[in-house]
Amino acid sequence: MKKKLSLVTIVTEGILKEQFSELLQENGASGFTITRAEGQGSRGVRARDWEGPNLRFEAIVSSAAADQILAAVEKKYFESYSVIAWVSNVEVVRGEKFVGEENV
Amino acid sequence: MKKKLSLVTIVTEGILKEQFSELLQENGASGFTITRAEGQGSRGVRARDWEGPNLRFEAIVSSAAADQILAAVEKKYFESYSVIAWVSNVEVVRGEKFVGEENV
Amino acid sequence: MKKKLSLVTIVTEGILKEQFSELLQENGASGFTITRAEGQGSRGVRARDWEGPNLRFEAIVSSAAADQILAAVEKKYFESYSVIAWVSNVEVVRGEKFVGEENV
Amino acid sequence: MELILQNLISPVTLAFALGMIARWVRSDLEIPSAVYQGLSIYLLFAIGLKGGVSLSVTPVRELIAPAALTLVLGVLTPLSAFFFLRSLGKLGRTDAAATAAHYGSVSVVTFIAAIEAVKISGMASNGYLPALLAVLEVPGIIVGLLLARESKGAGMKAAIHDVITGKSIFLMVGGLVIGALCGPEKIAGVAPFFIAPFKGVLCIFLLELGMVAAGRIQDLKAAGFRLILLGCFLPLFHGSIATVCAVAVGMNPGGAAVFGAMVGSASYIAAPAAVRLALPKASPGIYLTLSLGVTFPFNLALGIPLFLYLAKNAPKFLS
Amino acid sequence: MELILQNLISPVTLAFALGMIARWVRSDLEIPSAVYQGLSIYLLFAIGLKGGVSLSVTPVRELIAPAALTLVLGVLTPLSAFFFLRSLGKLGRTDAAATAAHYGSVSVVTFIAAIEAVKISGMASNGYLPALLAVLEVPGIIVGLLLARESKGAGMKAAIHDVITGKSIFLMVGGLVIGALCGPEKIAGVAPFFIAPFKGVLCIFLLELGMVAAGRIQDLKAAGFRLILLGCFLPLFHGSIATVCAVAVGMNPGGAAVFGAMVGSASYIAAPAAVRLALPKASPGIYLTLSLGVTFPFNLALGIPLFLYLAKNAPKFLS
Amino acid sequence: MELILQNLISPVTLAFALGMIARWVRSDLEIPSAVYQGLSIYLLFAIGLKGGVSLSVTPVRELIAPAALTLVLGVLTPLSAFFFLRSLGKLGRTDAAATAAHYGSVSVVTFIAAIEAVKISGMASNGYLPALLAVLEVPGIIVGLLLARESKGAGMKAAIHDVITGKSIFLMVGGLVIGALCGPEKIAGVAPFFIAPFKGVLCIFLLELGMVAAGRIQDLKAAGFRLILLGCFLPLFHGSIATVCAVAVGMNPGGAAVFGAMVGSASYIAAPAAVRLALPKASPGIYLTLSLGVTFPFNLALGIPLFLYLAKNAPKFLS
Ligand SMILES: Nc1ncnc2c1ncn2[C@@H]1O[C@H](COP(=O)(O)O)[C@@H](O)[C@H]1O
Ligand SMILES: Nc1ncnc2c1ncn2[C@@H]1O[C@H](COP(=O)(O)O)[C@@H](O)[C@H]1O
Ligand SMILES: Nc1ncnc2c1ncn2[C@@H]1O[C@H](COP(=O)(O)O)[C@@H](O)[C@H]1O
Ligand code: NA
Ligand code: NA
Ligand code: NA
Repeated sequence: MKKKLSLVTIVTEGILKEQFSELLQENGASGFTITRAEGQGSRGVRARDWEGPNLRFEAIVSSAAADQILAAVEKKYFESYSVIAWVSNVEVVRGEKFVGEENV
Repeated sequence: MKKKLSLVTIVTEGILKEQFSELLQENGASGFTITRAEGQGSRGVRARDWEGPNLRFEAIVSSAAADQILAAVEKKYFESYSVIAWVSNVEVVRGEKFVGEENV
Repeated sequence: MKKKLSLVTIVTEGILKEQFSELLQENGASGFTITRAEGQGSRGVRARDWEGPNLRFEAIVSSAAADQILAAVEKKYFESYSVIAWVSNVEVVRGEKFVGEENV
Repeated sequence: MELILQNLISPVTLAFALGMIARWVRSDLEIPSAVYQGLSIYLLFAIGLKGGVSLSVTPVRELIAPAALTLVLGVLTPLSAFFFLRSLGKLGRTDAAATAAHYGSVSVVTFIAAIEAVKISGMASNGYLPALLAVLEVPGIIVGLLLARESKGAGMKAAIHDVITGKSIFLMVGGLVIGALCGPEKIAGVAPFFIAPFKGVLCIFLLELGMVAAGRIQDLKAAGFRLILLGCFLPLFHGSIATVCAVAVGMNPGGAAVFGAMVGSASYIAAPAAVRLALPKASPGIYLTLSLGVTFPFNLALGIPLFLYLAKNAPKFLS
Repeated sequence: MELILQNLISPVTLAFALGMIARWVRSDLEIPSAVYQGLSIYLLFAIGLKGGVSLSVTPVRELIAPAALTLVLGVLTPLSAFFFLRSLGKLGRTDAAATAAHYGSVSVVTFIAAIEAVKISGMASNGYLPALLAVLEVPGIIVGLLLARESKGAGMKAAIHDVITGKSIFLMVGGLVIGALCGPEKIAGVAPFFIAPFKGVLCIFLLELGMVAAGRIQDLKAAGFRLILLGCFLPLFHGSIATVCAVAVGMNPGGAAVFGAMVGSASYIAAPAAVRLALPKASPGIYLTLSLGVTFPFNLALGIPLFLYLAKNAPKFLS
Repeated sequence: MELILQNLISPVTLAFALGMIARWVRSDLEIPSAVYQGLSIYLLFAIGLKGGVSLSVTPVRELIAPAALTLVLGVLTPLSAFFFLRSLGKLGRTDAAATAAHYGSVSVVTFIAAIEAVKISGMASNGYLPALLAVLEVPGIIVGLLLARESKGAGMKAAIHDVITGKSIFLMVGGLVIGALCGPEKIAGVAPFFIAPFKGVLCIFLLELGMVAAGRIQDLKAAGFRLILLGCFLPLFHGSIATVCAVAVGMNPGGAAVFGAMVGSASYIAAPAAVRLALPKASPGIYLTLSLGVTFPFNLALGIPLFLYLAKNAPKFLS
């Protein structure tokens, strides 16, 4: 059975790895996938320091959790850090894996 | 001309690279893109052994092929391996490249 | 406030990094994210030369810019280079960041 | 005691400890995965080369007995490990077989640490040991997979192909053949890259291994007390037998100690990959935790000095 | 003049220049980020090891005065930098504090370049300098963060934890402890990896740093003339004082010059990471541009020869 | 025959073979792309450094004739390759021009293998050869692009800029200049990194190249018999002429053989990148397969020993 869920993607500075991992888990993500990325944005190309390149987080979550994650990111990080985030609709099999038993 | 197709994304263990490459091609993908990823999921952070990190497969396929791929993944891998997979709707130009001549 | 925008994804040869960065910016992308990728497609597995692996560009843009980007890619690159591109619908917060002030 | 300390205070061992500390204090230290894979390729190929060179200068006759012993122990140790893991460890068939594959194979880093310990102790060793290492790597894994009796026919054949062409074995055997073909003079040209910096590279590798092992140690509780005990008993048991046998077939005391450490060690490079593919239902939480979280540090700290002690004194008992 | 040229024409400095040129001619040269991180790990750990070994052979008594001086200057230089950046530089509190953290800490590469320059000049140095480097790395950053008065209580504690367990400090201190525990004989085994190729590895690292710095230099205009001047004045001011003090507490002239370069330098590895986390509102366009785009090349080209000159002649003035 | 075997049984050549075998037995061995790029950077910069140092100790007068010869052959070989590829090879204009660019440029690894072969054979060589290598790298590519007559005006100018600032040429020339400026004494400090381990690093690089070449060899059938023959004929033809000319302008026999191998070789690092950008319609299945799948192994196995033989005996014919 396929189930409709949300895919949240966040691109942010490498230095925030720990913080975003926690943020995702605290806001309902059962897991996440990180890829290393490089980027260019409105702040210009950033000097690559030892913290390495940008990180691109992906998490499959319920649509409520997606809203919650976006809100948390907006509140805590948008002002001072390089962060962008977007949400799209996806379908998964084994939906119960991602949203916890209570709300499947 | 733009054409609506499906984007299948699969995140799995690095050791299964060969197997998933075959699985995708056998189930109708004309190609695929792999990025290295790291992840955290319900099984906890896995020890990184020499097999390297997770792999993130992406394939643009017809919606029928997408269903077929998900079914194959579910049948063969969900039980014993770390795998997650999702599908989303995308639009491409040059759709014939992805679905074979017969069913454009 | 969430805003609906387009996510353009392009996978292409590492050697074209500079050119695609410019193409995206010239066609209305306020920024982009690059991840290194490997791939297999209709031209067979390419020899990895020093230029490194494929690159996977992502840019959040207005739907008009998305069309423009796809058209530019199709015109200049599809014939001679390994390129694939697709578009999907996403929602972002802080939409003004991506589309310039004039057309929010 | 002196021996134990001597063994523990070395850059290689301390780098492993530093890696564990990095995890415990939650440092953001990370070895990029590409670098880690590069280091692995270097180490395996270099150890093969070294073994090959020493093969090229060892008379075949001298090799027969040690090689035969290696093969026999490579088949027996996974059987013995399987027996203990089933009976004392109360593991299911698949988990026991998967873990037995690890104890049947060998830990390259334990081997190198033993070589170093012998060097420091001043005992004589045997040049052909890296070749035995390559011999010991494979059979244990295959016996382990057979013990699981899960994958048969084509599945088993594919698994054996994967083990043999798997990058660890492939690189080590490839290096071995190249070393043997080229001999010492031609290898001299690449020695400043493959021989001299070897131990330093190993430090960085162990830094990473320490971080992984620290993660594993957190899983110890889940593994249970019985299994932890087995993770100490199996290396002792296999290693002591191997040391004594090695002395008996005429290896030098230092060489016998290294041989004991090899046989007593549990693989965490080649075996996990093979087992993950062939026995996906076996739990990495058991086999990786035992081999990397228990047996590896145990051998570094206690096993190696013990085998050294045994090798030194075995001749007396034997005669 | 002779000294300056001698200092500039070295593989390390020229590699930095080559990196800058790569950016200016728009070459597609790129050091993969995994390689860059691997090099950083190597360099920091190696410098720690070296310092540790020299510590293990230095009598404690000899160390007390230099270590105390280092601590004092590690606290004073960020205060002085803060003062000048606020008053002359007209920076806001946060930006000034962030930049002060950089000038309070130390640039490892400047340190190494100074060591080389001393070697070439034939002056006597002091073996324990890398240990002082480790001591100097941390306090400046903490004072800088305190000056910002932004994050208090838990925030400040977390920030200090992050600085100390941050990979730069962790690796250097880890290497230091391992080097000190092992001593020269045991480190000899890993010297062909950690000591001999060190300067060569540094060349590749500087190639990348040159590329980053070239990007920063384009930001100079935005930084403004006042700040550029400060980026030259601060190293001169701090470095000269430090050189003279070092001579006064009895360091060799070569050692004093290196010490001056250390204290005069601004961090661009450890400090930026800490500041980015703890003071996200401070602008990297200011602190990175000053430390990497102005002060680093200034020290390479002018600072180091000057401190050498000063160290050679200070004894006369002092007596 | 003896020479051929001597040449083939070396760690470097065998590593290439091992890479090919890895592909054939379908091993999962993979060199991470970041590591591969790191190795390339190292090798190109190191070879430049070496050349620069030897330049700094060679009187200019001695260089004029060899450099002029290099330039002339750098322009003539792509023309000759173009002619044969069009007439005998029956290639279209674009493919012929693209392939000619490869044969006009030079394969760094072939060059190094030739240097080694000369060393083993005990013949005298010339120190300035790496400088000639840098000279030979560029013109052939530019002539090749001009032959295609596809991109004109701005397009051509951009292509030439890309070739010259492309990372391969940039690193090699950068290393050359640094080596020449620093001279032997200052380079000695980085020699343990850039000189001593060079050949070992090359082994790992060739492991990867072997894997890529094995993939290319599968494309040979598609390339057709005529092209394969040309892939053997062109190096022979260009290389023999170059060897004889080199002897004629007074190079040592060993140096002349290396020069022949250089001129006879086909680029597979700098040229493919330039051609892919400037002539996207040319087929990599032709130019890469010929240069990496045919000409490179041909030179390793037969070309180099032949040029050695020729260089040894050319003086007789010439006089
Ligand atoms: N329009 C965009 N589309 C995709 N990624 C973007 C976009 N804008 C910014 N980014 C990514 O977000 C990072 C931070 O952006 P910024 O804060 O604008 O500098 C960049 O380095 C990019 O990786
Ligand atoms: N909710 C999720 N969203 C995105 N990726 C996930 C999620 N859960 C798991 N993953 C990825 O799938 C891998 C395997 O997950 P698991 O089998 O749950 O351990 C993880 O390492 C992650 O890369
Ligand atoms: N169906 C597909 N889905 C996802 N990625 C693809 C697909 N086909 C090709 N690609 C990617 O596009 C690159 C070029 O494809 P091609 O030009 O067909 O060789 C490949 O290396 C893949 O990374
Ligand atoms: Na074993
Ligand atoms: Na300072
Ligand atoms: Na050529």
